[in-house]
Amino acid sequence: MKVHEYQAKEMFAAYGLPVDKSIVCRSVEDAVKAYEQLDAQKVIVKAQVHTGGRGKAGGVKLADGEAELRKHAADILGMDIKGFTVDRILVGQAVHIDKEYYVSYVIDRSSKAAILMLSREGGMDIEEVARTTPEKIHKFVIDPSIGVPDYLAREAAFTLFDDIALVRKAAPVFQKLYKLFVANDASLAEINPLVLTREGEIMAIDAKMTFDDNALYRHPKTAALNEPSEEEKKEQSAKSKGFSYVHLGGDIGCMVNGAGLAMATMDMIKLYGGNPANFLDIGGSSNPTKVIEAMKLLLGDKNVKVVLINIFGGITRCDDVAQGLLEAFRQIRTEVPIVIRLTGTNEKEGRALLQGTHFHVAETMGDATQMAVKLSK
Amino acid sequence: MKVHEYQAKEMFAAYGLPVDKSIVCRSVEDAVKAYEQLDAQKVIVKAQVHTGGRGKAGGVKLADGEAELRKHAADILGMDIKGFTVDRILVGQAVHIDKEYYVSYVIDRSSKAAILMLSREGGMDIEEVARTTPEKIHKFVIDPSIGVPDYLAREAAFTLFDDIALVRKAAPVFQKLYKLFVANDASLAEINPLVLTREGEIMAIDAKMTFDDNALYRHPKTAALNEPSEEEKKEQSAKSKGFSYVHLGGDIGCMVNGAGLAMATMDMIKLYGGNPANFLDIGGSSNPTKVIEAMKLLLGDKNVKVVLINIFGGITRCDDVAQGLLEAFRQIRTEVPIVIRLTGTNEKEGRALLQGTHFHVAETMGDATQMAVKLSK
Amino acid sequence: MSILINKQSRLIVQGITGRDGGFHASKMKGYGTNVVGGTSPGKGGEQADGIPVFNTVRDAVKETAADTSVIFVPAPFAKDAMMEAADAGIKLIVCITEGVPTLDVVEAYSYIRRKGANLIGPNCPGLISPGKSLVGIMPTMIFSEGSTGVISRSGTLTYEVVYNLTAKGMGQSTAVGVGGDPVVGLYYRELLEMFENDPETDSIALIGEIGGDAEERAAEYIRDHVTKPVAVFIAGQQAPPGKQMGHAGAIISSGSGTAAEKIAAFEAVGVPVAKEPSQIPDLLKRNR
Amino acid sequence: MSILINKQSRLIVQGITGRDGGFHASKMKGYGTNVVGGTSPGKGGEQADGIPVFNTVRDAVKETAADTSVIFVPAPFAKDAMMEAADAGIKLIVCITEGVPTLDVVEAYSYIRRKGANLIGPNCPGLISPGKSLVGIMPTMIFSEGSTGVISRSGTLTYEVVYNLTAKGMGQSTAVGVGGDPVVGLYYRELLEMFENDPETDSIALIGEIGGDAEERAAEYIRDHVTKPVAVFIAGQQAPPGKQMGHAGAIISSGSGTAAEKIAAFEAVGVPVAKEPSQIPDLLKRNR
Repeated sequence: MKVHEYQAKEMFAAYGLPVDKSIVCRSVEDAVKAYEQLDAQKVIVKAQVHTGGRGKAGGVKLADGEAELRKHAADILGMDIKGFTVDRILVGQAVHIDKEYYVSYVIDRSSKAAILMLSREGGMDIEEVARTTPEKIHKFVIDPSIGVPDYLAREAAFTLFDDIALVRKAAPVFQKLYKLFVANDASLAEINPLVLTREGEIMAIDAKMTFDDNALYRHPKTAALNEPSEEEKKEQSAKSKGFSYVHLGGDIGCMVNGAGLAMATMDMIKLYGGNPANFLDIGGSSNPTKVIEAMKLLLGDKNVKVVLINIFGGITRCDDVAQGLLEAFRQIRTEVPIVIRLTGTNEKEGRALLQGTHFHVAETMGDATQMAVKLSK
Repeated sequence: MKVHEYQAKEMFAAYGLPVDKSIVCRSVEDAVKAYEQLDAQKVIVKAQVHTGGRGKAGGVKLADGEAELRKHAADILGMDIKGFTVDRILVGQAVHIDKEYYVSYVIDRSSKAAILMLSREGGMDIEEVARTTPEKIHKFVIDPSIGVPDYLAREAAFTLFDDIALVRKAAPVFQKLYKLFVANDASLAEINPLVLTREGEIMAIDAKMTFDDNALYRHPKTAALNEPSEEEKKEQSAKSKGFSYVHLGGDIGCMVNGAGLAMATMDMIKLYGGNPANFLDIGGSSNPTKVIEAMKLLLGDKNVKVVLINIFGGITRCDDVAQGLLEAFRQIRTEVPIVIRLTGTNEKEGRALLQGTHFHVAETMGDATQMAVKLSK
Repeated sequence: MSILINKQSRLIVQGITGRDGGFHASKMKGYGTNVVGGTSPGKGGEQADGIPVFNTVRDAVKETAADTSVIFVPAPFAKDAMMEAADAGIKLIVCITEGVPTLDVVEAYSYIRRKGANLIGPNCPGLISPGKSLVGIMPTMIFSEGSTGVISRSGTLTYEVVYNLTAKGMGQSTAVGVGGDPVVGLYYRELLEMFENDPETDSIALIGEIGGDAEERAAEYIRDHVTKPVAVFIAGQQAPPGKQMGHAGAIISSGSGTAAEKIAAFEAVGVPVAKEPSQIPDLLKRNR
Repeated sequence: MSILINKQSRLIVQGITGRDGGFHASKMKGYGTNVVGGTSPGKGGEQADGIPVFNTVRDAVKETAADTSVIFVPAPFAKDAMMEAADAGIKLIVCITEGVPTLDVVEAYSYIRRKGANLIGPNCPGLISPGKSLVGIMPTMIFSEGSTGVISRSGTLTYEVVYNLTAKGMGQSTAVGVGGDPVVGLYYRELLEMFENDPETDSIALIGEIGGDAEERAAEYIRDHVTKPVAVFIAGQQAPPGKQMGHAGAIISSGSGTAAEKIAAFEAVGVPVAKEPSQIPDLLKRNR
């Protein structure tokens, strides 16, 4: 789950991390009030959207004086950035930047731990830095049983600073950021850039945090900050029913049990020249109500011309699955052709039950996919 | 460093540990007010002193009604328990006890960690239980990197309770007590007894905590609770000068560099038929001001008939030590005979410097001790 | 032979009195797994389908000499269950539970390794050494004894591959579902090493998917250390970036973790990649 | 030979720019110890008595291949220094610092062991393998090369014993001051084992004092595992209960940890206990 920069900065501040003075605004009037409150000649106006690249899209502007502020605020509010409409801007005191650094904590799959990533190449696209000059990125694997002791924070700070005074200022920043990261079950806590100001202070002038969805149950305050997009809302509503759903845009609706098999199914549709409408994992069992809910979801997509149901009968046997499908489809009225592929435990019994119905029954994934692709043309 | 039961209970309460309702009182009037506040027919009155065995000494009484309370409060206040005068009592609601248990965290030298100790034999002298029925004490070594996870707290609780409902109540008590123990650098956190009330609740009705002196610098609030006895005051004042001093009561004052050697010196005095007046470790170097301060301390003890100075010259050479002693004794006027034993680096040069002075100079610890014992007779 | 589990494995089921734990305990026992006990705090002394229940894992280990544990407790308690198993001396911990917070896994994993134990999962179907032992929730009927090792991040996709293997007469030495979360225990590298060292395994099927770079590192490992034939299937070629495809770990982030990269990595080291799961048996046979 | 340190030991001094650190770094270097570096955050690149200074232990280890470290930082920073050394790969960590909070030692010790390193101290004089290496603050002039191992909880009392040994022509293989705190690193058991296994050590002097029961456990260990002659001195027979005798660990609590108990424990297993330190050499010779 993502939060906005201003929300991340509020968390930063709560953990004693140094951030620039800034105020979130929902209108030009708000922005003007914020400008007065900030009491600075130059301010920075930043679009608050759940996507990167807002700078390139014109969503970040420096304003010198109230008139410019009004203009930029008006321009940015309502702007569309990669499909997101800007409804909030962050107005912040412009900071005299001497140098920019990159700092983040992220979960590293390979070391199976959080890692601290640092670079003197701050303010840039860090993936780009990682690709072209990986030696400019320093990584520290954090042992969860000790966290970030003073010595480690100091070691990390020495990778960014040569001056011991700055090392002493930066080290606690890394410790506090780790605390924030862990205490809130973040999957990313990024400062890009962390700046050294002309006045010799260290400060986070941008802040990015994402959170582990599996841990939101223990962070209701963070969960309350969730602002799903239209597409995410659909996915989340599917999730609440026990499904994993992702819209893809093609015309062959898929209903599969298991995420890996669901991915393989959409890949095979493409392989055989079709276009999957979606990814849909209906999970372990396949009781009728679940099938009915899933079909509603698929048929809600008006592009869907055919539905491919691919079920591997494991613990739940194929004959039970077939019974469930028959029962479900007694309640669903649809003109859309249905291809069913049923394999696994008791597959023959299962397939026998489906004979003579309006379903197109297939034995292998290959057959099923080819049928579905043909029906979609 | 020790604190009183009522102070420990305040800490317990701050960490969410269940304690009985009680009020500390400094006078009979206070006690009567507390009685009204507690609003219970029966209350328990307990002397607050820095020593064990107050129950046997008559420092703990049950009062049924106000008259009895007045009587007990008056009796206990001012009472002498093992040399401690009672100036505070704790008045607490009497609890209906169903069963008593023992629970403590203590630093275990052998496992080099904190251990959780538990016993169904609560309310007794736990050392006695350990001696006679060690199998009735359960120990859990705490891994400092994970503390007391739920499963461990549950395991511990199962050693005391068979009923899962009580296990669920007790487990968090062990976790909170550990938190308190660690967060405050305790060396002991003891609940004896932890009781199961007739109402099925779990509650600490006594509380004992001692703290690591070396860590007091980071716990100013705890340090402020220090109430040294007269003897401890003397020891602490010595400590502030860089000495370790313990009064022993004999007539041969000792001044030694190093704790082990100081202990060996007092043991040898006894071995040769004398009586050491004290343990005094003056630490590494022996500059004149330190010697002067140490002599003041020794001569402040009017029993001291002779002073034995035992110095092993290590990093600081014996000739330097001798110079220091000579300089110091130019400023000290005393009739008390001084035996000096000086060994180690440059010992010959050192001893040569002391020849012809009023000091009794010895070469070995044995000689020096015999001289001192003889002079004390 | 097999890796990790066999006839000698002594299994306890943590959360045996729960719905899933109870159901699968019986299934495993029915398959012939040596299920020696289960745990459920407060139910110590009871029996579940003839299996003795203990209050704590320590009690269970003391009484049964268990060395393997499978965890069915709800996600908020999974970390504690994993650590309890490790602390009690269990050497292989298999966590089936889905939805465990990542930092819980990070903490538990660190502790488990420190105790010298291994973790499989969480969010995994477990593992099976056909004809010997099942530790998990895999449908046993599709498996057959044999000498192909199977490693997979997915559940039903594993079954699909195994189904095809069995149909072609290629039984399995051991099949391991490593789990679909970003952070899980044993992974490609360690399991490839075990299969390489297992004399009864003669070929390895590796089933990957989008997210992370474990497949790329597996390819390197195979190049340097694996002599037995390996065939691969990678799911998620059509997955859009930034979307979780069912598994918490199946996500393309910042343009990395794509199926195309993974496929290229295997092909670069000469490991054949199947276009559909049904090709795996032939690819393995051709290389054997 | 010797235990723990020798001519090959590569030492760094943590806190080398402090008063004590600098003083003893020079002393150790002067004795012939292979002092390869020191640390002091912010002073990296400087020199201290010709010894290169680094910002971090990791830097120092990378540049000098140090394997041993001695710590002179103030008590509030000792835990961090010990853990830094362990994390950087130092294998023997000697902490001289006095007054370190016990729970800091507990935490650091647990981490150090996890990293496969050993700790000596804190609150100790360090150790010396005469003629080879000094890691600590012991006065070198009283030591001589030889084959008696010395283990002690005390500083000057060790010197007293060593002085007597040297005077009687009994040099030392290695002398270790384990430290006077309740919780410290290597102790009697581990060091007895090392001396027993060291071919150049032919006898062992063990100096104990009141507090704890390590001497009692050492006695048991000697009975079961030590074949070389051991002589013992125990300080604190006159110590009153409940009082700390200088060392934080030298305290008789609840009637246990007395000198009498310890002496009895050694005598019960036939290990001679000296009445005064000067008897140690004769007791060892008699048993040799």
